[in-house]
Amino acid sequence: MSELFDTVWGWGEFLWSFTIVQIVLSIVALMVPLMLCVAYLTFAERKIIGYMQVRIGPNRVGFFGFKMWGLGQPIADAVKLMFKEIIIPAKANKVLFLMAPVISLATALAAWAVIPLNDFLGIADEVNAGLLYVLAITSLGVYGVIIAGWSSNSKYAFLGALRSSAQIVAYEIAMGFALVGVLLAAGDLNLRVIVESQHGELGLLDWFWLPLFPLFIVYFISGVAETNRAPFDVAEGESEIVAGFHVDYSGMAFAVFFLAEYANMILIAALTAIMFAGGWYSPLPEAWIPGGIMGSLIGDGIQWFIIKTAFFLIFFLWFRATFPRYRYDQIMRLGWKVFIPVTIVWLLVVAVMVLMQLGPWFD
Amino acid sequence: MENLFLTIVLAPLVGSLLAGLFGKQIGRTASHWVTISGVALSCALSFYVMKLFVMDGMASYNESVYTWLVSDGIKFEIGFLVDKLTAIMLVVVTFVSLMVHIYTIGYMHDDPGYQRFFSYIALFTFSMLMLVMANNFLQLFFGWEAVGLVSYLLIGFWYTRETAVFANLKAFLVNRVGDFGFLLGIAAVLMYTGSLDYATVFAKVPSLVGETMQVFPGTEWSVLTVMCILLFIGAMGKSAQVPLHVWLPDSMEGPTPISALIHAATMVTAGIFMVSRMSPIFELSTTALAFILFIGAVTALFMGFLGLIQHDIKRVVAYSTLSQLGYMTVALGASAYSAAIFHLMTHAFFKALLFLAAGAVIIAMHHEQDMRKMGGLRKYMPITYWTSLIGSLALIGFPGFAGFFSKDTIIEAVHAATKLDHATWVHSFAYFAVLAGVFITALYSFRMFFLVFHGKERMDDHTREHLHECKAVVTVPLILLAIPSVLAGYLLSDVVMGDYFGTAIYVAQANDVIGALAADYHGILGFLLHGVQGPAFWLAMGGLFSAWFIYMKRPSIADWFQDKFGFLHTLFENKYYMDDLFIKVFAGGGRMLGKGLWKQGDVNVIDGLIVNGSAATINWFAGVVRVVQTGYLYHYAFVMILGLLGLLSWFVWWGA
Amino acid sequence: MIALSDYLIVSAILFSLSVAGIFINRKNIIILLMSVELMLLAVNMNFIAFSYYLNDTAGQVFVFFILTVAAAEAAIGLAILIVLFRKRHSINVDDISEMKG
Amino acid sequence: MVEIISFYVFAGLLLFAATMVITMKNPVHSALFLVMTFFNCAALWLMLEAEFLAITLVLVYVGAVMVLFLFVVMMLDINIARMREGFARYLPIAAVVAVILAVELILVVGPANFGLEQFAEPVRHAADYSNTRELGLILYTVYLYPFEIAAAILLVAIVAAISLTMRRREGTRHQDITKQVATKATDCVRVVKMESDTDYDGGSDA
Repeated sequence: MSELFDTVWGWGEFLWSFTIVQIVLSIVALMVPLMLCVAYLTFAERKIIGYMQVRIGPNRVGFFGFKMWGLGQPIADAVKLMFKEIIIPAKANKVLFLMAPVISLATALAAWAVIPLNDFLGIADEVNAGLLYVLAITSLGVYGVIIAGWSSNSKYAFLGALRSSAQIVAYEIAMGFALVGVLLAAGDLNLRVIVESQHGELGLLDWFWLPLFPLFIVYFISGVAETNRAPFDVAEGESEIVAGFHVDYSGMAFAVFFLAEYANMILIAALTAIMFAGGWYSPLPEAWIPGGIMGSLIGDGIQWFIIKTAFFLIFFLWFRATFPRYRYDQIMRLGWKVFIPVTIVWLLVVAVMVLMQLGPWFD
Repeated sequence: MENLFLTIVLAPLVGSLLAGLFGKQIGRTASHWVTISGVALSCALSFYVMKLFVMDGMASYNESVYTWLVSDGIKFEIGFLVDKLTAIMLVVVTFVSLMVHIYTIGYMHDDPGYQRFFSYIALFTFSMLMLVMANNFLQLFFGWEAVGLVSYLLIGFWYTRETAVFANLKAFLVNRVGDFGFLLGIAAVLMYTGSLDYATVFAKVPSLVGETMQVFPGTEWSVLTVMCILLFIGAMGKSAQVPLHVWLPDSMEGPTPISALIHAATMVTAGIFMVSRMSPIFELSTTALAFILFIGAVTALFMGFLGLIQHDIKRVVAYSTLSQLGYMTVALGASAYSAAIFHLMTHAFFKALLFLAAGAVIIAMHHEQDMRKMGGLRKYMPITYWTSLIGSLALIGFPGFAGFFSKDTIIEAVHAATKLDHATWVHSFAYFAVLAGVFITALYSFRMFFLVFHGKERMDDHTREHLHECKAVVTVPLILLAIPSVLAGYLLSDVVMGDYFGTAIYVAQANDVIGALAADYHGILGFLLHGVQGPAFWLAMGGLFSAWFIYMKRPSIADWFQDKFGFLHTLFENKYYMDDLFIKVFAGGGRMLGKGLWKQGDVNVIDGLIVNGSAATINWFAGVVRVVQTGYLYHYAFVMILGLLGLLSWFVWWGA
Repeated sequence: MIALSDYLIVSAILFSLSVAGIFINRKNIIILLMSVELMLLAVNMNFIAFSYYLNDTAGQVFVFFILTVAAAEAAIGLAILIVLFRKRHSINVDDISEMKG
Repeated sequence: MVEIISFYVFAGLLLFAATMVITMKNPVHSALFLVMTFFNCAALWLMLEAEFLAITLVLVYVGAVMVLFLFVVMMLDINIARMREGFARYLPIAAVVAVILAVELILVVGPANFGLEQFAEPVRHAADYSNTRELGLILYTVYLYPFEIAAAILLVAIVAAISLTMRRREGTRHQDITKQVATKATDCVRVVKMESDTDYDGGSDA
C-alpha cells in the first residue's frame, strides 16, 4: 500500500516537476468550478428573474428523484444541447463557423489566468501587466462574434455581428479608460497589487469604488454592454434580428456561445470586484473582525471574492428583468458621448486626488 | 546779398506761376504785366549786381542757400555762385528776356495761348538764371534740364502743327543725347572728386592729372579728358554743335520771340557758359580742348554754308546762330573763354535783334516767312530796316559794331593759338574755318538783307496793301537792342583785354592766347585799325559785295550757280544729309534695333524661348514624367522595392 | 540558446514575404495594406530584438511610436478605402489610378 | 530547451501565417491569418521581455486595427475574382525578388554578424522586473515630446478618418432629446371648448 502510494506519489512528483503539468492542473482546478458556476448561473438567472416576475422558474429537474428546487436543470440542459445536431449552413465557411464559438469561450476563460482569487490563489496572477492582459484578452472576444456572423453567410447573423462588434469596440474604450483610473489609483498593473492597494482599516470604505465612483459605474455598465446583455442586447435582438450573430448555430455550438456569454458575465463581475470592490477583502473594518473561526469566516478570504462576484452578477440579472432594450443609436450615444467624456474627466480628478495623496485611498 | 540773388531768381518764377496757373483768371494784360514786372525786376537787380562788381569791386559770392539732402556724405544743395562771369550772364539773360517779353506783347497779340506763352518765357528766365547762378553741378543740371523743358514746350507751342510737334520732339531727343553725356560727365566728376560743389571740384581736379580710367577693358584714358569730353557733349547738345545741331533749325517752328530768346541769345549759349565756368577742368586736358576746337570749327564753317541757300527768313538767322555758336566754341577750344563770353554777349544782343526784326517782318507779312515772296520792304518798315541793318553789320563784323570786336578777338585768338607750342592741324583748320566763316557770314546775312528789304516787291497785292511798320511794343525792343548791338563792342578793352573775369575764368599758362593778345592790345582804336588791315575785314567786305552783286545786280548768277553746282546745292539743301543720317541711321537703326529686339528678343527669345519655351519644356518634361507616373500603386511599389533591392545589394556586395 | 541573428532572420523572412505579398496581390488594396502592416511588424521585431540584446529600452520606445503611427495609418487608409468604395464601387487598384475624385 | 522549442514553434507559425496572409484568396482569411501573425509575433516579443509591447500589439492591432480591417473587408462588396487577377503571373517574379531579398537580408543579419559571439544573450530580468515601468519611465522623460507628437498624430488620424467617412444622408431623422425634454403639455395638447349639441334628441345612453 505504501509502495503503491510511494509510486504514485513519485509519478506525481515527477509530473509536478513539469511546469506545463502544474499549469494545466491549475487551469483545470479553476475551470471546472468556473464552468459549474456558469451552468448554475443560467439556472440562477431563470430562478431570480422568475422571482422578480413573481413566478417560480425551473423547479422540476432534480437529482436522484428529488426535485431539489430544480437544481438538476442546468445539467439536463447541457445533456440535451450536447446531443443535439450541429447544423452547419451549406454556404457557411465551415472552419470559421466552428471556430467562432471556441474563440468566444476561450477569450472569456483566458482572462481568468491573471485573476487573483485571494492572497495566494491564482494561475498566473504574478504577471506584471495583468491589467493590460485583461484588456487585451477581453478585446479579443469580439472576434468570436464577428467570425460567427460572417461565416454563417446570413444577413441576420452578419447584421447582429456588426452591431455587436461595433458595440463592443465602443464600450471597450470606456472600459479601458475606467481601468486606467484604477491603474492610476493603484499605481500598478498587477491585479493582486491592485487589490492589495485597496486594503485598509475601514473595510469597504477603503475600496476604489468610492473615489472612482463614476468609473466604477461606467465600468460596470460597459461590462454589461460588452457582454451583450440586456438592456444592451441589440446584437441578439430577438424581436429584430431573431438571435443575432448566433442565429444559425445549434446544439453544442450554440451552447458554447451561451457558456461564453455567462463566463463573460462572471468575468466582468469578478473584475469589478477586484478593481473596485477590494477583491477578497472583508467589507468590515478591521477592528470589527474577531479572531477564531468566526474571524476567518467574516475576515478577508476567497469567500468575500465569491460573494462580491455573485453580488455583481445579480445586477446583470436584475437589469435584464427590469430594463427595456436600448435602441442602437442610443447605445452608441451613451458609449461615445457620455461614458468616454465622463471617464476622461474623472481621470483628471483621480490624477489630482493621487497627486494630493488624498486619504484614505492614496496616502 | 542772398535775398538779392533769391529775388533775381524768384521774381520771374512768381510771374510765371501767376501767369501760368491763374492766367485764365487774371486775363491777358495782367499776365504780361506780372511776368514783365518779374523779369524787369530781375533785370534791374542784375544791372545792380553788375554795378556792384564793376564799380564797387565786390568779391565773388559763393554760398549754399538750402541743403536738399545729404547722402553718404555727398551734399545735394541749392546755392549761388555769383562772380563776374555770372554777372555778365545775368545782365544778358535778363535784358534780352525783358526785351523779348515786351516784344511778345505785340508779336503774340492775337494768339490764344497768350498767358501760357508768358508763363513759359518767364519760367525759362527763372531756369536760365538758376543755371547761370548755380554753385554746384546738381543745380546746374536742374537749370540745364529746366531750360531744355521750356525749350521743348515752346518749340511745340503751336502744338496743333505737326511740324512743331515733330520739331520739339526732335529737339527733345537730340538734347537727351547731349544730356546723357552731360550726366555721365557729372557722374564722373562726382566719382573722382566726391563732390558736386564747384569750388571743391575745381580744387580737387588738378590732382587728377595723369590719372587714367578704363572705360573699355584694355584702354587707358585720361580721367580728365573723358570727364571734359562728356561734359562738352552736354554742351554740344544744348549749344547745337555738330553733330547734335540738327534740332536748332527745326526749333524755328516755335514763335519768333522764342527763337530770339532761347534759340539765339540765351539757352543755346548755356553750353558756352558751362564750358567757361568749367574752365579749371577743361584747361587741364589739351585733348578735350582740341576736340572742342574741332567741333566748333566744323560748326562755324559748315553751318554757315547752309544759311546760303535757305529761303525761310528765320532759318537763315538760325543757321547764322549755329555758325556763331561755332565761333564761340572755337574760342573755348582756343582757351579764349573771355572772348567766347564776350562774343556770347554781343551775339545775344544782335542776334536777338535780328530775330526780332525777322519777327517784325513776319508780322508785317502776315506770317509769311519765305524770302522769295518779300522784297523792297525798306520803304514800308523803316525802323525795322535800320535796326536790321545794324544787326547785320554787327553780325558780319563790320568795324565799329559789336560783332566786329568780339569776332575779331576770336579770330585773333585762334590765330594766336596756331602759334602755341602744342598747336596741331586742328588749330590751323580752325583758323581757316573762322576766316572762311567770315566771308560766308557776310554773304548770307546780306543775301537775306537784300532779299527782304531791297529789290522787287514779290509779295501778293493783298499783303502789300496791308504792309506797315509794327507797333511800338515791337519796335522799341528793336531799338533798345540795336543800341548794345552797336556799343557793346566797346567794352572789349574791359571785358576781354582787361582783367575783368579775374578768378572766374582760369586759363593755363601754356594756353593763354588772350594774354598774348592783351600784350599787343593798345586800346579800341588800335584794335579797330588793326582789324581793318586784317584778312577778316576784307573777307567780310567781300562777302557783303558778293551778296550785293549776286542778289541785287545779277540774280541770274544764283541760278547759274545752282545749275552748275547742283550737287553742292543739293548737299546744302539736305543739310549735308545730317537729318537723313540721323533719321535713317539712328532713328531707323533704333527702329531696326527695336524691331529686331521685338522680333528676335521679345517674340523669339523672351516669349518664344523663355516664356513659351519654359512652358513647352515643362510640358515636354511633364509628358515624360507622366509616363512614369502611371497612377498604379503597384508600379510605385515595384520601383520602390527594386530600389531597395539595389541598395541592399550594393550594401551586401560592395558596401560596408 | 537563441541568438539575435535568429530573430533578425525571422524578421528578414517576414519582410521578404510582405514584399512578395505586395507583388502578387498588386490588385487588392486591402492585402497591400496588410502587407505594409507585416513589413512594419518585421521592422518592429528588429527593434525589439536589438533592444533586448543591447539592453536598451529606446528600441521599444520606437516600436511604440511605430505602432502609433501604423495604427493611424491603418485607420486613415481604411477610411480612404471606404470613401473610395462609395465613389467607385470598387477597390481595385486598377480603378484608382487617377487622382480625380 | 523550452525556449528554443517555443521560439521555433512561434517563428514557424509566424512565417506560416504571414505566407497565408499574402496567398489567401479571400481577404477575410488573410485578415484572420494576419491576426494569427500578430499573436505569434506577440509571443516572440514576450520571449524578448517586451511584455508591454506584446500586449499592446494584441490590444491595439488584434483588438482594434484588425477588427477595423475585418469590418471593411466584410462589408465591402469586393469582387474577389478581379482582385486575384495576375496572381499567378506575378508569382514567379515575386518569388524571385522575395528570395533574393531574403537571402541578402540574411547575409547581412545572419549569424556571421549578429550571432551569439557578437551578441551574447543577456541575463533575464528578475520576476519583479516590470517592462511597462521601464518603458513608461523612459517614455515620459526622454521621449516626452515624441510621445506628445504621437498623441497629436493619433488625434489627427481620428479627425481625418471621421471626416473622411462621415456622410450625412438626406432624409434621416434624428431624435432631439433636449427638444423632447423641453416639450410642454401646451405644445402637444390643444384644448377645444365645444358647445353642447342642444338639439340632440336621442336616448340618454345612445
